[in-house]
Amino acid sequence: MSALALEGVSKYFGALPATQDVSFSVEVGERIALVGPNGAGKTTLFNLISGEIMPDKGVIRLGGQDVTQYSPDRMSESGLGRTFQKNSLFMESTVYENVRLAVQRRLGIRLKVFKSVDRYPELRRETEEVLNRVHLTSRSEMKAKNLSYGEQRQLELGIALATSPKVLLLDEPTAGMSAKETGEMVTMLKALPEDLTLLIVEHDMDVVMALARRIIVLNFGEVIADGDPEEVRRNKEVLAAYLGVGADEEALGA
Amino acid sequence: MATQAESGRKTQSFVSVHAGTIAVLAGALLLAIVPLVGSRYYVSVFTQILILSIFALSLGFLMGFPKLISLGHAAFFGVGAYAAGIFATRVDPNVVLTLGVALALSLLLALVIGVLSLRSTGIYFLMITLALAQLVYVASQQWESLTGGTNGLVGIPRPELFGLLRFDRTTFFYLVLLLAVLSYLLFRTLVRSPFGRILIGIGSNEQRMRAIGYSPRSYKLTAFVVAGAVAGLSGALWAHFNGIVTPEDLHWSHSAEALIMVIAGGAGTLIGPMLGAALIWLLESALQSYTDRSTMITGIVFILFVFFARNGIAGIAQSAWERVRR
Amino acid sequence: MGKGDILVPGTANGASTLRRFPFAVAMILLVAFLLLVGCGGGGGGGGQGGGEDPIRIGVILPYSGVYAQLGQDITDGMNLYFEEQGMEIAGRSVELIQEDTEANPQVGVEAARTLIERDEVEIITGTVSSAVAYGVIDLISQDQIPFVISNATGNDVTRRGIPYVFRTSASSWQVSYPMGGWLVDNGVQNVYVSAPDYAAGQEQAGGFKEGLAAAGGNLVDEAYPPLGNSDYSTYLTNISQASPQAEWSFYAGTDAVSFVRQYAEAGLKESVPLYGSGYMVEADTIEGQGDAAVGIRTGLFYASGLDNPENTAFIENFQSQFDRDPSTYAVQGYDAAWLIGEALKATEGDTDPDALVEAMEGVEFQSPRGPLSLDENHNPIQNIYIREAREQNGRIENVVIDTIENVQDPGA
Amino acid sequence: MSEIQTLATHMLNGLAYGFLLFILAAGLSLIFGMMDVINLSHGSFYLVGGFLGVGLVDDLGNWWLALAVSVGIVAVLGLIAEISLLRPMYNRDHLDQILLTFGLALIIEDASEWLFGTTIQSMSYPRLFSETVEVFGVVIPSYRLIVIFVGLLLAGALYLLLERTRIGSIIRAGVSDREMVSALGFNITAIFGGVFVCGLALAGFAGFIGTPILGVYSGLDFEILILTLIVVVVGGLGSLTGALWASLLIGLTQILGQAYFPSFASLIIYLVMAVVLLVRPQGLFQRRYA
Repeated sequence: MSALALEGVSKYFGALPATQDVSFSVEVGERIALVGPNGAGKTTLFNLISGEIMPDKGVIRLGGQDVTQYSPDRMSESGLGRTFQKNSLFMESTVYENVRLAVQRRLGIRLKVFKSVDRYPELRRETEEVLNRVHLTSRSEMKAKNLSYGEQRQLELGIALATSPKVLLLDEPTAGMSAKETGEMVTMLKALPEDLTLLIVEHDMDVVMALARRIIVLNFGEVIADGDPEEVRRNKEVLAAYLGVGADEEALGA
Repeated sequence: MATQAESGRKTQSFVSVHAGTIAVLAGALLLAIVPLVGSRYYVSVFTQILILSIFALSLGFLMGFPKLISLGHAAFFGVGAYAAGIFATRVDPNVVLTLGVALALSLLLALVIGVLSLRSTGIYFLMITLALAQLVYVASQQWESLTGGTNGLVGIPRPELFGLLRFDRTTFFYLVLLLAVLSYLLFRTLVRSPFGRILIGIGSNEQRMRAIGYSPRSYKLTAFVVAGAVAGLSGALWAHFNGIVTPEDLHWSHSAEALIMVIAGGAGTLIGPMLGAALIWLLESALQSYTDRSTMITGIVFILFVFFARNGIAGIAQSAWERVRR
Repeated sequence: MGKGDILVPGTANGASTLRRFPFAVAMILLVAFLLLVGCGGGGGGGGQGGGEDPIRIGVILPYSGVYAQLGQDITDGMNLYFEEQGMEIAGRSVELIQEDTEANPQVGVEAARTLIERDEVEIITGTVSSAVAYGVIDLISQDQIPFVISNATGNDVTRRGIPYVFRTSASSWQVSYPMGGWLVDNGVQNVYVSAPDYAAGQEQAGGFKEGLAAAGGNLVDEAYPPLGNSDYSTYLTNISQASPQAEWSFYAGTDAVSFVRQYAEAGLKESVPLYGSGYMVEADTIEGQGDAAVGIRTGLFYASGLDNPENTAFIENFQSQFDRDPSTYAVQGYDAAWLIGEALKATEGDTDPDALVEAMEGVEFQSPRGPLSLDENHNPIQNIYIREAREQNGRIENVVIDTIENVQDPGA
Repeated sequence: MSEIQTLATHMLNGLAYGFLLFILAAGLSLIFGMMDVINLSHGSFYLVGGFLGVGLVDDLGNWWLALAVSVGIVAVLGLIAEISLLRPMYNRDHLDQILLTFGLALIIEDASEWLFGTTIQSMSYPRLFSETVEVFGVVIPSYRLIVIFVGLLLAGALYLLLERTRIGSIIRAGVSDREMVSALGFNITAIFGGVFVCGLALAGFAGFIGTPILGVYSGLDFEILILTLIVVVVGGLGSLTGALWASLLIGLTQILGQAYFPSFASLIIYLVMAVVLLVRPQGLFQRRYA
C-alpha cells in the first residue's frame, strides 16, 4: 500500500488549469522531489494534497484511505504534515510555544481548561525533543519573529515534525537560505526517520540530489516526467520545459 | 539570554507566575475598603465600573486571544440583563437563580449567534455579529409583553440569597467585586490552559493551526460561548443594580463602548480591558459634568489610542516600566 | 522584550515572567490612581446637611441628543419661576443641579442616582422620556425623595399612586382621549389612527381610540410605524387608499416633522384632514414642519395663543429673560418649579419628604395654561384645548378653537 | 385606488429606497474591495452630505449647484480624512483602520449635533421634480422616479468604469491582488486615496439626494450605516452586483413589510438577513466585481 497516491487530480482556476490529471503514487519512506518552472503548479498541488483547496476532479489517497474531501485539519490528523513556502509561524509566541502547539494536538491535549499548560510533563518532554531535532533548543525562549530567517525555516520544519506526520510535504525548505544554513537543513532532513515519507518542492538541485531518489517534474500543471534523477535529466520534455523559460540545465538549479 | 531563559522556565517563582492574579487581588482588596471609607456614591460608582469591567473583560478575551472582533457583544449583556430582570420580577429574586438563568440564556444565545457568525472570519464576522445583535435589539423592543418594550423592564427587585440575605448597596458591591475577581480568574485559567494556548494560536495564525490539525471553529465557538455567558452575567448584575433594563442595553452602541474600553485598556491582556472600563467610564462621567461634547472627546481619545497606544494603558504601563528598568 | 510581550499574560516562560512582577505592581498603582481620581473627581459635589444650606433640587433632563431642546425649554421655564422668586424660597436659597439623561433610560437612572447619592438632592424633577421616569420612580421610592415630573406622559407614572410622584404635564390618555369625542361631536365619524410603535405612541393612540369609541365613532384602520422612521410614504399610501374622513396621529420630535411634511407633500392634507395629539405640532417641531403644519388641529393642555393674564405675563417674562418664545415644555417646567416652590413656601423651607408631599397635594393655582389642581394620584386636572395651527404674526401659531374643561385622568 | 395600484406605489417607493441604499452600499463595497477596510464612518459622510445640502440649497438657491458643491466638499473632507487618518496606517492591521473610521464616526456624530442641532432638517425637492406624476393611475412623487433613475445610471456607470476602463482594471486587479498592482508600478497609495474619496463622495451624494425624502438629523448616520452594512452582508462583501440586488431586496422588503406586516416592519429586514446568512454565509454574491 502506498503512503500517498494521486489519481487524475485536476484543479481549475476559472478556465485556467492549475493542475491537470496528475497521477502518481508514493511508497512508504520514499523521498520524492517535485520540480518544475515557476507557475508549474507545485504549490497548488501541495495545497490540494493538504486540503487547503479541493480538486475539481480526481482522488487523493493517504495510506490507502480516500482523503480527497478532507479539510486541512483532518489531513493533519490523518498523518499529513506540511511546511509553507513563506514562513507560517506564530510570530508573537516563543519558539517553544510554537512547537508546543503542534505537540499538543498530537497528544490530544485540547479542550483541557483547568490545568496550566505548563503542568503537562509529557508536553514539555516531547516539545524539547522536537526542538532538539531541529537544532533550536538554544532558541526556545526567543520569539519566532526575532529568529534569523534560517532559524525560522528550521522552526517551520519543527512545527510540521511535531505532529509526527507519516507523510511530510516540504515547500522549498531551503528557499532564501545561505549555503551554510542550507547544508544544516539538508543534514537535518537526512536525519529524519526512514519510514517518514517526504515530498519536497525544491529549486536547489544540490538539495534535490542529496535528498531524493525520485523526481517528478511538473509543467503547466501536468506531470511531464517521473523517475530517478538520471532519467529525468535526460528527458527531452523536461529540457524543453526549462529551455522554454529561457534557460539551460542550470535553470534546474536556480 | 538563552541560558537565562532556560533556567527561568524551570525556576519560576510563585510570585512571577501569578503576578497578574496578585495584581488583581491587591486591586480587589483596595476596592474592598471603599464602602468602609467612601460615601454610598463611591460604592455605586465602583459597582458600575466593576460590572462594566466584567463586560469589557469578556469582550477583551475574545479580541485579545482568538482575535474575534465582535460588534454584537451587547446582545449577550442585554439578554442576561433581561433574563435576570424578568426572572427576579416574576419568579424569584434569588441571586443564584437569576444569575443562573442569565448565564444559561446568554450562553444559549451566544451558541446560536456563534454558530451563525463563526462561519465567517475577520470583518465579515464583525458585521454579522453586529447585524444579528441588532436583530435581538429590535426583538427586545417589539416583545413588549415580556420586555416592557421601549419603556424597558422596570421595578426589578434587589436580589436576595435563599432568604438569608437581601442585598443592599454595600453587600451587592461585594457580590460584584467577588464575581469580577472570579471572572478574571476564570479567563486567566482559560488563557493559561492548553485550550487557551490553542486560542492564542488561532488568533495568531489560523491557517497554520489548521495545517497542524486543529479545526478552529469549534475552539472559537467555545470561546465565544464562554465570553457571551460572562457578558450575560455582567448584564444580570447591571439589571439588579439599576433596577431597570431597556433595549438600549442591547444596542450596538453599547457593544461599541465595550470595544472602546478594550482598545483603551489594551487587547491581549486581561487586566487591560478591566482598567479600560474604569478609564472610559470615569472619562465619560467626568466629561459630562463639564461639556456636552463628551462623545467627540471620547472619539478623539479613542483615535489617539489607536494611533499611538495600540496596546492601551496596559501597553503604556508596560513600556513605561521597561524604560524605568533600563 | 518587546511590547508584544504583554500579549500573553501569565506566560509561564521564565525570562518574561520574572520581570512581570514589577509590572503587576505598576498595575496596582494604576488601579489605586484611578480610584483616587474617581473619588477626587466626584468629591466636589457632595456637601453635608445644615441649616443655611441651599435647597438642592436635582434636574434630570436631556441636554444632548434628540430631546435636547425639550430639556432646555423645561429648564428655562423652571429658572424663570425661581428667578421670579429671587432664587430664594422661605429664606433658603435654591440650587438647581442639572444632569443630562440623553435619550437613554440607563443614563437617566444613573443621573438620578448620582444626584441622590453624590449631591444629596432633596427633590428631583424632570425626565422627558417615560422610560426614564419609570426607572427613576423605583429609585426615589427607596430613598423617599419627592419627584416632580415635568414631561413624561406615561399613564402609569401616576396611576400607580406612588406618594412621592407628582406630575405637571399630563397623562397620555388625558391629552388624546378628549379629541375622540370632540371629532364625533363635530361630524367626523370615520378616523384612521397612526402613531409610532412604542409605549407613548400606543398610549396616546389608545386614549384617542377610547374617546372615539365612547362617542360612537368608527376606527377605519390603524398603523404603527417604528419609532424613528424617516420615510412614511408606505403608510401614507395606505391611509389614502382607506380614504377615511380624518386622520388622527401622534408623533413627536423628529418623527413629527417627517410625518407632517410628508403628509402634506403627498397631497393628503386636503383630502383627509389631519388631527392629532398636541405634541405633534409644538414649538420644537413647527419650524421644521413649516407650511405643512398649517391647518392641523391638535389637542393639548396649552397653546401659545391662550388668552389669560397668567399666560400673557408668562410669555412676556420668558421672552425678556431668554429672548425667544416659550413652548409648552417651558410651561411644564415653569409649573413644576411652581409646584415645588409653593410647597416649600407652605412648609417654610422644610424639605422633609412627607411634609413636602402633603404641601404639594394642597397646591392649587392659575397656571399660564389655565386652572390647575392635582387629582389623588398627583396628576393634574386641567383644560384640554383644541388648537389649530395658523399662520399669524409672521409665524405659525396654535390658536385655540375650542376648550374641554377640567379633564381628569381616570386613574388605574 | 385599487389594490394593484397601491401595490405598485409601494413597489416604486421600495425601489427608490433600494436605489438610495445601493448608492451607499456601492461606495462601501468599493472601499472594502480595494482596501479591505469596512468604513464605519460611511453613514457619517451621508450625514455630512445631507447637512451640507440643507444649508447650501438655502444659501445658493440652486438645487443642482448645491448638489455639486456638497459632493465636492464631502470629497475634500474625505481626502483630508484619508491623508490624516488612514494613510499613516496602511502598514498597520486593517482592524486599526476600521477602528479609526469608527472613531471618526463618533466625532462626526457629535460635531453634527454641535453645528446643526438635534432637530430634523428638511430639504425641498428640486423645482423640476417637486410634482407628483400619474402613471397608469398610480400617483407617485416624480422625485422618487428620479432617485431610481439616478441609481440605475450609477450602477451602469460603475459597471462600465470597472469593466471597460483601464482604471477599472487596475482597481479590479487591486481587489484580487494588491501586491501585484504595486509591483506593476502603479501608485497604490494614490489609488487607495482615490477609491476612498470616491466611496465617500458616493455616500455624500446619497446623503444629498436622500435628504428630500428622509430628512437629515444627527443619529441618522448610524441608522444608515447599519442598513448599509446589512445590504452589504446580504449581497456579499466587495461585490457590486451583490450590492445592487441586495439593496433592492432590502429596500422592497422594508417598504412592503411596512405596508403589509406593519407590526413586524422593523424586524423583517433583519430576518431576511438572518435567512440569507443561514443559506449563504458569504452573502448572495461572492466577492467579485460585476
